[in-house]
Order: sequence, then structure tokens, then C-alpha cells
Amino acid sequence: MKLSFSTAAAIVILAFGALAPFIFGGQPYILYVLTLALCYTIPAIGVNILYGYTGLVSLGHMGFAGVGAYTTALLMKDVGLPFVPSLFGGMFAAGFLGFLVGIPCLRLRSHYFIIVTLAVGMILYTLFNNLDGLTGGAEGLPGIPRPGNIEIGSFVLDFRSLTGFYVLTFIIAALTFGLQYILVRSDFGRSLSSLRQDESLAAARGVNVFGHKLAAFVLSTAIAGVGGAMKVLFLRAAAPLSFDMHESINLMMMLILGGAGYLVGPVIGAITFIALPEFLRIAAEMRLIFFGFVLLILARFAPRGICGAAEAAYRKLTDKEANVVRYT
Amino acid sequence: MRKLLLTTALAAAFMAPAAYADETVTIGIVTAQTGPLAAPGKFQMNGFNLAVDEINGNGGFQIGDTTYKLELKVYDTRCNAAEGASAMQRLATVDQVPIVLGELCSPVAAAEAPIAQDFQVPLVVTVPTAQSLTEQGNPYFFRVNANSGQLNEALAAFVETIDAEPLSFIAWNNDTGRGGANGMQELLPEGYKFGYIGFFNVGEVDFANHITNIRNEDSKAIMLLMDEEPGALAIRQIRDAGLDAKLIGTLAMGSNRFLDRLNADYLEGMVQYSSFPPNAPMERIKNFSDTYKEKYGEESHGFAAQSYDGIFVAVEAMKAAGTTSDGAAIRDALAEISVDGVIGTISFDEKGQASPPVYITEWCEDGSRKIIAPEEFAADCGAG
Amino acid sequence: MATAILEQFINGAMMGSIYVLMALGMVLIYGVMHVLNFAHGVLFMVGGYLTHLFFFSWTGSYPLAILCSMVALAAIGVVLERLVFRALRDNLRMQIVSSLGLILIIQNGVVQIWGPHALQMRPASVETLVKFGQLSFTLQHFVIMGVVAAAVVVLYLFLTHTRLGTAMRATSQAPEAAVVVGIDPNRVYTLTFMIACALAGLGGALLGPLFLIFPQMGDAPMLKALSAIVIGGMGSVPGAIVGGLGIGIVESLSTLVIPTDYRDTITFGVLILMLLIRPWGIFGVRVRGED
Amino acid sequence: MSAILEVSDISKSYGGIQAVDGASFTLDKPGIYGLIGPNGAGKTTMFDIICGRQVPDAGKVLFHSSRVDGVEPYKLARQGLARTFQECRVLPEETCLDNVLFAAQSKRMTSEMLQVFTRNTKHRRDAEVEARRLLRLINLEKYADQPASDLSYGQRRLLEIVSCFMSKPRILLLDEPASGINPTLLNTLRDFLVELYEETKIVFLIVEHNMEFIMSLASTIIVMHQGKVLMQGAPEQVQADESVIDAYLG
Repeated sequence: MKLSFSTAAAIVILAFGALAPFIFGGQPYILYVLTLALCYTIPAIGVNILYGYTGLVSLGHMGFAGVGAYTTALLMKDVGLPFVPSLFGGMFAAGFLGFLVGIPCLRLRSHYFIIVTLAVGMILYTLFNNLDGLTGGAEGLPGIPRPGNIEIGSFVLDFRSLTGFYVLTFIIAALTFGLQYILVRSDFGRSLSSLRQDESLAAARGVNVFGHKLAAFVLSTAIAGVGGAMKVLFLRAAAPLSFDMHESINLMMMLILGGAGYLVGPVIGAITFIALPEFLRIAAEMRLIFFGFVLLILARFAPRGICGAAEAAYRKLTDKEANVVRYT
Repeated sequence: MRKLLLTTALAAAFMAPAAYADETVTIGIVTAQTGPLAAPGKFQMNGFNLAVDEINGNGGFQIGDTTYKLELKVYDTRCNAAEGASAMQRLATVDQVPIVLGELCSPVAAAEAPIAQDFQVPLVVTVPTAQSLTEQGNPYFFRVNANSGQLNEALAAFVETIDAEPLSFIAWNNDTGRGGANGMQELLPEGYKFGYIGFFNVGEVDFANHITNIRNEDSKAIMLLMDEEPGALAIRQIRDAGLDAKLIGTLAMGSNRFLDRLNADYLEGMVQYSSFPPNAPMERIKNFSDTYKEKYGEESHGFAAQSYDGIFVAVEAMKAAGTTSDGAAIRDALAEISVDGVIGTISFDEKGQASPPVYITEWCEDGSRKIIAPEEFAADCGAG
Repeated sequence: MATAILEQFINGAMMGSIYVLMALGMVLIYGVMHVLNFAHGVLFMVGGYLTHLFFFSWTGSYPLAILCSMVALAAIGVVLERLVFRALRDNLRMQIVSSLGLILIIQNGVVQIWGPHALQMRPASVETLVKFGQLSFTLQHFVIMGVVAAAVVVLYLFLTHTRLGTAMRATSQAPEAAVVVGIDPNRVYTLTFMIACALAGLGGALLGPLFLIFPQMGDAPMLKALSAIVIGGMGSVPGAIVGGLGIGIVESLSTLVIPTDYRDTITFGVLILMLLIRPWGIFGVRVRGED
Repeated sequence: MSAILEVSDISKSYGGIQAVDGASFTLDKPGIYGLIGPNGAGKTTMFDIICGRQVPDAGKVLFHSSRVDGVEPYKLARQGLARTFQECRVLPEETCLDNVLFAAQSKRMTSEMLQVFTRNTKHRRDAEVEARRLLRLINLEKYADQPASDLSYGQRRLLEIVSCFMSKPRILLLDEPASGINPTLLNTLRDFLVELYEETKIVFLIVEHNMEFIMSLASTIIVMHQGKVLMQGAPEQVQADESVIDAYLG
């Protein structure tokens, strides 16, 4: 039973993710860093749908994550809604904003679209920072509650504990990964990647170019909203600086490092970008220089990131004939 | 034969040095070593290191019959909430420090506080001023420095006594700047005339627009809510643009190092609140300033003084709790602690907020400063 | 109120000139090579640091320090073009990835070498004040505007009246056609990068002394310059000039009316509107054809 | 029965240049039609207008008597209008089989998204059988799983034609299929097009410069000159007509 690279990698990572609370039960720090990496994986999946498959570069995506984060936080903290409706609220807010931004801007040519996403990201950051009454402004929004416990019979899942919240984040990240898996392996995914390869040809074959781009953009902003919400719930405080331009650029870097256009690209990118520096803590200042060089090398020699290299190795290992349906 | 010699030499090297301190206690530090707030971060670290050297200098501190030496485990949080929280997590669970001090940015402290509570490791912040930090009912969160409310109250009380209407602002667009500007507008009486309120992003340094608008409102006084570097620039640009409104500054602007960036006549008449007038006649301030100047070759800074006291508060708490590992006991000790620090007597209220005296100092024309409030510490030029 | 408007106009013109210098560099690289170089801001900042270095540890004369830092930046430009951007020609996404990588390397590299603190540099032109009745400006304000005006004229003459300049314009309009008539595109691209980086260095060298030289000094001007070249028309040199000055002046005049913490939002709002209504900008030409 | 494709006095200008100036022609029965004319006669502009890539200044195009000018390309494709490109475009990263299957998949977003659950329905299995048959037709079946980027230019041209054929079009527009094809492959291309036509009996409209190729292939030739339709008739008639010869020799 020859597994394609992505399915095999997905199984390995999902298994590792599910077992992590047991393996690292004793080391809360490692569990903490994995949870943080998962919180970054979710928006990275959103950007992967947009950039990896549809070929649209967005340099303001953490702005949308911020919209989701602040909406969910305020719904839970001030309105007192339980976790699930608040999370959906955050998701819809980010997705709806993506819709509003997408309608006018998705008709622009590639360079202009990138600049617009940068500008939108900057405007969103300024709003988070200046609206003191609503978002707590530059002082941040502390005291964001964690979801209430879930009692199933005698088993209590307490989300205030690190392991409990890890399980919650893992489930949501797995659901997002599942959504990506479904979308990308379906004809919808093939239409998206046809847009990336040749827009005019896709249109000539019947793909509603604008419609698909808008769907991909709204999906990616909604998913980013969920990611932002999870990060803020995990930190239990929201800060404008975690949704500024630099964070959006880091998100893009994470995806490219992991491998854009691969199902497991986002999670591998997030783990490498978040977990690795935490472990090589000693090189704190140097790590950004290190990642700068990694980017230059990737752009030049391995534009398909870690997954690209891993897939090549995997193919040699299992000497599968060149089944290159790349987006499996 | 040679191999034998080698092993013994190695063995000797590994034996614990038989100094008089039996053990070392590692205290966690979270600060910003890079990023836009690296400069204030430096002063914070200077304060911490000065206190540690002083304590270790006189042989560490005594609990029961064991003496402890102090060591610092420092993490750079770059004013980023995620990195701050993961640094706190690492300190609490991997390095397992009994207490953590530091932090510069309020939102990052907000992300670190819940972890302090989860793992029962008290977090004592020495710089962030956001009032909301001490409103979360987190028993493991303490603040040595005054919050923006306390600072603004002292300053508002003073501003009312002088003729400063219409009062204009130039403020950082972050927690310190916005907290100060909003706080002042609330605390000053109804109907108090405000001129122009200008914000600028951390890192921006062009104040020309703000100055023109302030002149346009012909305001009598300008409140500068920012740290030392942009502050010096703002004052230079204000005076260069021929604006002679009275200047009201923050705690970073009452030091000689600030003077070296400008010169006496730029600063003459400028008033600023300060948690720590470096040359005050008080004995505790004097020797802190001298040791700081001797070690770093420049005059000390409010953040350094607050952080210096933070270390002593931590040590006193460990001594009172009789333990260097039990976070809960140290927390209880901290709640009851009262330490005569450099910035004043430090004791925490039920929300974990200390209330050190807020001095108001004024620049004299000869480049020295005088303390004009609170009255009991009033002193003339040269003592500010 | 009138003096306030005049004063804001002069402030705006000064800041606008800095944006023009940065925008010229970016529009040259974009026009000739279709490379969107986000790392231009950090090159601007390196210009400031090098001027400070040359001024204090070597020449002691501000104009000479500016020249040296421009030459050094030009050399950096050559290296960047050869090692980074040449191999990625017409691969938009990887060019952007590389420019993001460069931002990280240069910005954090400078922190490692010079430390995180801001540097100060006070050449004579910053100390002397120029007074108009009640208003007073530092001489540096006018030095900046003068030098930038001169740079624009020199660049214009170079582009229109020299062989190399025409080669650059030819390559930007029709790279294949330029090759056919014997222009070596690689030499032209290297030259473009040299000029663009030298302009960025000049910008950093001029702005540094007036304010502070610190690692993040290039970020805001880069974003404003990016808005300027889009509003002016991607790839149009006059567009970059009008766009840069326009943003500088509008921004500073806007502080009279709107709260300053929303000043950047206004600039980016205008940028998005311009992109929606007239994506080819004021001077740009509407390109026929698919993409 | 109404005409399959009716082009009535279309005109289009770019700035000063009047590319198409009131040209009209009607294709009322299935067959292979050639559209020829010297450079600058407006063939490509006319072709783009019919395919929806350009909007005409005036005039209208009717496809099975429903107005199509100015309609977005993807809507036209869904109404059964398939086209190839002058520069021969295929999806480089997809395999040859996927290139052909892509043309067949329905592009309604909802059905696309739900498609993952309907992975191996009968519809998909039939589509794959049909796709492999078409690949065999142009003997590319052995490359079914190779990425399209590995193919030679000629093979890609055949793949492109077969792909747009897969979506059961009601009209097939070919933009200079013969350009860049070596003479030997030209014959296979001609035979392949004839075979496809026999199978489907729909309208083929081919814009072409290669006279020898189009004259031997098309049953009717339309000649355009300076933006107008000069004449429409059988290849022999067109070759004998002086005005056509003048237009070319000029």
C-alpha cells in the first residue's frame, strides 16, 4: 500500500500530536511550546490555502488573526458567551472582513494585491493599538478566560491546565488540517492550483477565477481568525504587537520554511520556526539572523521548503514511480 | 603516570569551589534585550546586576544557617507576548526559579501573569505601568513601580497648581504614552482646557508636525510621555522651533544623562515626575547613585532603581519565607513584605501594587535639579 | 493658522524629500527589474549607520561621510543583485521571500554590530538654525530638500542623456528588445541596484543626523515610499517623486485636522483607494493585455 | 435551426488603431471553418472577442442565439465554448491525465468542494476511461502520469486540444494550432483534428497563417482584411478570388 508523501507525513504528525500529552506529560515546557506551535499552525494553514495552493501572497494575514482573536476574547470576557459560539464569532468576523477586503482587492494584479494586504495589515494593527476602550489598546487585554471544563462521566477535561488546553488546541488544529485535506484533495483544490499555474487557462476551462480566489481568501482569513483566537486564549492576554506586520511576515516565512503547497507544510514550518528557537534559547538574538539566511537559501535552492526535500527523500526511500500529483 | 596526573587535575577542577556561600539561588528575569525597547531594557538589567553584585559582594544572604549567592537567568522577550509567556513557562518549569522579576511591556506582563499563577512562581514587575495588570485578582502578581494611575494622580495634582492651560501632549503610541495621556485627561478637573494631543509610534522621531499644531493651539505647557531617547529629541526640536511652552516630562527625563543629550538652557524650567531623583539628599538614594555611576560610568535611571529594589524585595521575601524554592510561601511573604528601597518603602496592597512616593523635580538654570514635591522631601537646586 | 499651514508644508516637504529618495530607489529596481524590494528600508538604515561610522571614526566631515556611505551602499547593491536577486529574476514570490530574509539579516545584524541603542550624530548643519519671523528650522531641513532636488535632476539627466541611462530605460520597457540591440541586461541590472542602494544610503545619511540612527529607522519610510511608488504609478520615476512629496505634505498637513495616531491609517487608506480606482497610478500607463 | 455562431458588425479599437471594423459572419452548420487574413487583419482580436477575453466596442456575438460578447470567459466555457491558446497553455505541474480530467470536472464550487466525498463515483470512472481513450488517440497514454512540463511542444499542443475537447464543447476555437509544429507532426495534427470532427460533428473555428494546412483542412474559409470580413466560401473559391490575392500581396 504505497502512501503518497503527504498522507504518510500527515499520519506521522497526527500520531505524534495525539501522543504528545503522554510523552511530554512530565515536561510542561515542551508541551507549552508545542501548543504555541499549534496555535501558529492554524493561521499557517489559512495562508497555505491562499499562497500554497492559489498562489496569492498575503503580508497582512495576522491582522485578520487579530480580528478573530479580539472578537472571540471580547465575546468570552465581556459578553460571557461560552467558548464554541465565541470561537465561531471570531471566525465569522475574520472571514467577513476577508470578504469585504477580497471583493474590491482580488481583481488587482499580483504586485498590487500584495501591497494591499500589507496596507490592510497595518491599518488593522493601528486599530488594535488605538481603540483603547474596545481592545484595551496598547496596554493589551488581560484576563481572557479559558473555556469551562467538560465532564464526561468521571473524566474531567480541565482547559485551564496546560495538558487540557493542548488537547483542545490539537483537536481544533486537527479539524483545520482535516478541512484543508478535504478542500485541497477535492476538485476545488485542483481548481485553486490551476489558478496558481495559469489563470487564463483556468478561466478558459470554466474556473470562475474571481469566485475561487474570493472563496480561498475568505476561507484563509476565517481560519486565521480561529488561529488568532486560540493563541489569545492560550496566552490569556491579547497584545496588538502580536498581530503586526512582522508577525504576518513571520507567518509567511513559517509556511515557506515548512513547504508551501504541501498539506503538512504549515505544521512542519510552525514547529521548526516556533519550537526550534525555543530550544536553542541561547542563540536568541542570533536566531533571527539564522532564519534570515535560511530564507535566502530556501528561496534560491529549495523553494519547496522542508517538505520539498522530505518528499524527494521519501520518494527515493520508497522508490515509488514518479507519481507527482503534487498536491496530494 | 601522566594520565593519573591529568585525572586528578580534572577532578580538582570539578570540585565545588569552597567559597563561604553554600548554595546559589537562581532568580528569573524577563526583559527586552532587542527590539524597539532595548534601550530601557538595558537600564532595567543594570539595576538587577547592580543589586546582585552588591548582595553577592557581601557574601550572599542568610536563611537559617545556609548562605545563598544570587544568580540571574535572563530571557529576552522582545516585547512580544508569545515569547514572554514561553520565557515565563521555561523559567517556571525548566529552570524552576522561585521568583521572576522584570518585564518592560504591559501586554507581555499580562501574558506572563497567568503562568506565574499556574505554577505558583511569583512575578514581580518593575517597569510596566498599565493599571489593568493589577486588577486581574492574580495573587502571584506584584508591581514595585507606580502604575499610570498613581503617576498621573501625582502629576495632575501638581499640574493643577501651575498655570498650564491649555495643556498639550506628545505621547508614545504604546501603554506608557496612551495610559498617561488618557489618565491625565480623566484626572484633571472637568472643563480643564486641553490643547493638542499628539501620538507617535515607538521608533518614530519626527515631531515637527506635533510642534506646529501645539504652537497653533498656543498652549502653555506640553506633556512629553515617552522615554529618554525620543524625549531628548522632542525637547531639542521644540526649542529649535522657537516654542517656549513649559515642559512636563516622565521619569526618564530627570537625570544627568538626559542633560548630556541636551544642555542646561534647553531643560531650564522643565518639570518631570520621577520615581527616583538621583542626587536627592536621602542617604539610600545617594549611595545607589554613587555605586551605579562607579559601575556604569553614567548617572542612574528610574528603571534601574526600581529593578534594583526588586531584587532586594525578592531576597527579603525569601528570607521571610525561610525558603528559596517554595513559590507559595514566598508569595505569602511578599504580600506582607515591607522593604526600605531606593525609591521609597515598598509594601504591596491586596492587589499586589506597591505605592512608592512620586517625586516631582524641576530643572534649574545651572543644569541641576530641585525636588518640588512631595513637600516632605522638597530640596533646592542640586538635590534633584 | 496660516503660519501653521506653512510650517506643516515645510515639515511635509522635508519628510517628503526623504520618501522621494527611498521611492526613487525602489521604483528604479521595480521599473527595470520588476523586483519588489522590501529590504530597501534596511538599506536606508545601513546608510545612516555607515555615515555615522565614517563621520566619527574616519573622515570627520559630514559631506565626505555621505559620499563614502553611498559608495559602500552601491557596493552592497552589487553584491545583493549578484548573489540574491539575479537567480530569482521573474520569480515574484521568491524575490519577496529573499527580501524578507534580507530584512531579518541586516536589521538584526546591525543590532549585533552596533548594539540596540540609537546613535546620535550632530554635524554643523543640524546645529545651525534658520529663522523666518516666528518659525525656525534647522539648516538640515533645507540641506535635505536641496540635496534631494539635486539628486532628482542628476538622475533625470543620467536616465535621459547618457548611454547607460537609456540602456536602463530600454531594459525596463522591453528587456528582450534591449538584448537584441546589444545591451547586456546583467550589467544594467547591477547598475540599477547600485544606483538604487546609493540613493537609499543618501536618504539614511541625510535623515540620520536630524533624528536618531537606530535599527528600525528604515521601516516607516519604506512603507511610505512603497505607497508613494504605487500612487505615483508603478515604475514611473516622476510618479515616485510626486508620490513621495505628496504623501509627506499630505501627512503633515493632515495632523492639523485628524488625530495623529491615525495618520498612517490615512496614508494606507489613500493607497488602497488609489489601487482600486487607478491601479496604474497618476503617471503609470495602463498596460494592455492579460497579466 | 438558428445559426450556431453569429458575429454581426463587431468593431473594436485600441487607442487609435481600429482593429476590427464592423466585421460579420455566420456559421450555421457544423464543420471545420478557417479564419485567415494578413497580419493586422484583426483575426486575433476577433478571436479574443468571441472567447470573451476582449469586450467589443460595438456589435454582438450570438452563440446558439444567446448573446455571448462581453460574457466572462469561464461562463462561456461552461456554455460549451472551448478554446486553445496561441502560445499553447497546459497546467505544467499536473500530469497529462489530470490535465485532461481537469477540463471535464464541473467547476461549480459547491459540487467541487463536496467532490472529495464522491471520489470514485461512476461519473469519475467514466471520465477517466474517456480521458485515457483520448490520450491513446494522440499516443500520449504512456505519459499519463508524467507532469505535462516533461512533454515536447508538439505533444503539449495535442494535449491542449484533447483537454479542451474533454468537456464536450459545442464549439471549438483553435488559435493558430499549426504554429511552431514541424511538418511531420502537422499531418498527425490534421488527421487528429479530422478524426475529432468526425466523432463530434461540432463547429471548429481555426485562426491560422499556414495556408497549406488550413486550406487542406477547412471546409469553409473566412477571410478578414483591415478589420472587415472580405469573403466567406470554400477553399477553392477563396484561393481564386482576386480581392483576397490583392489583400495578401497588397
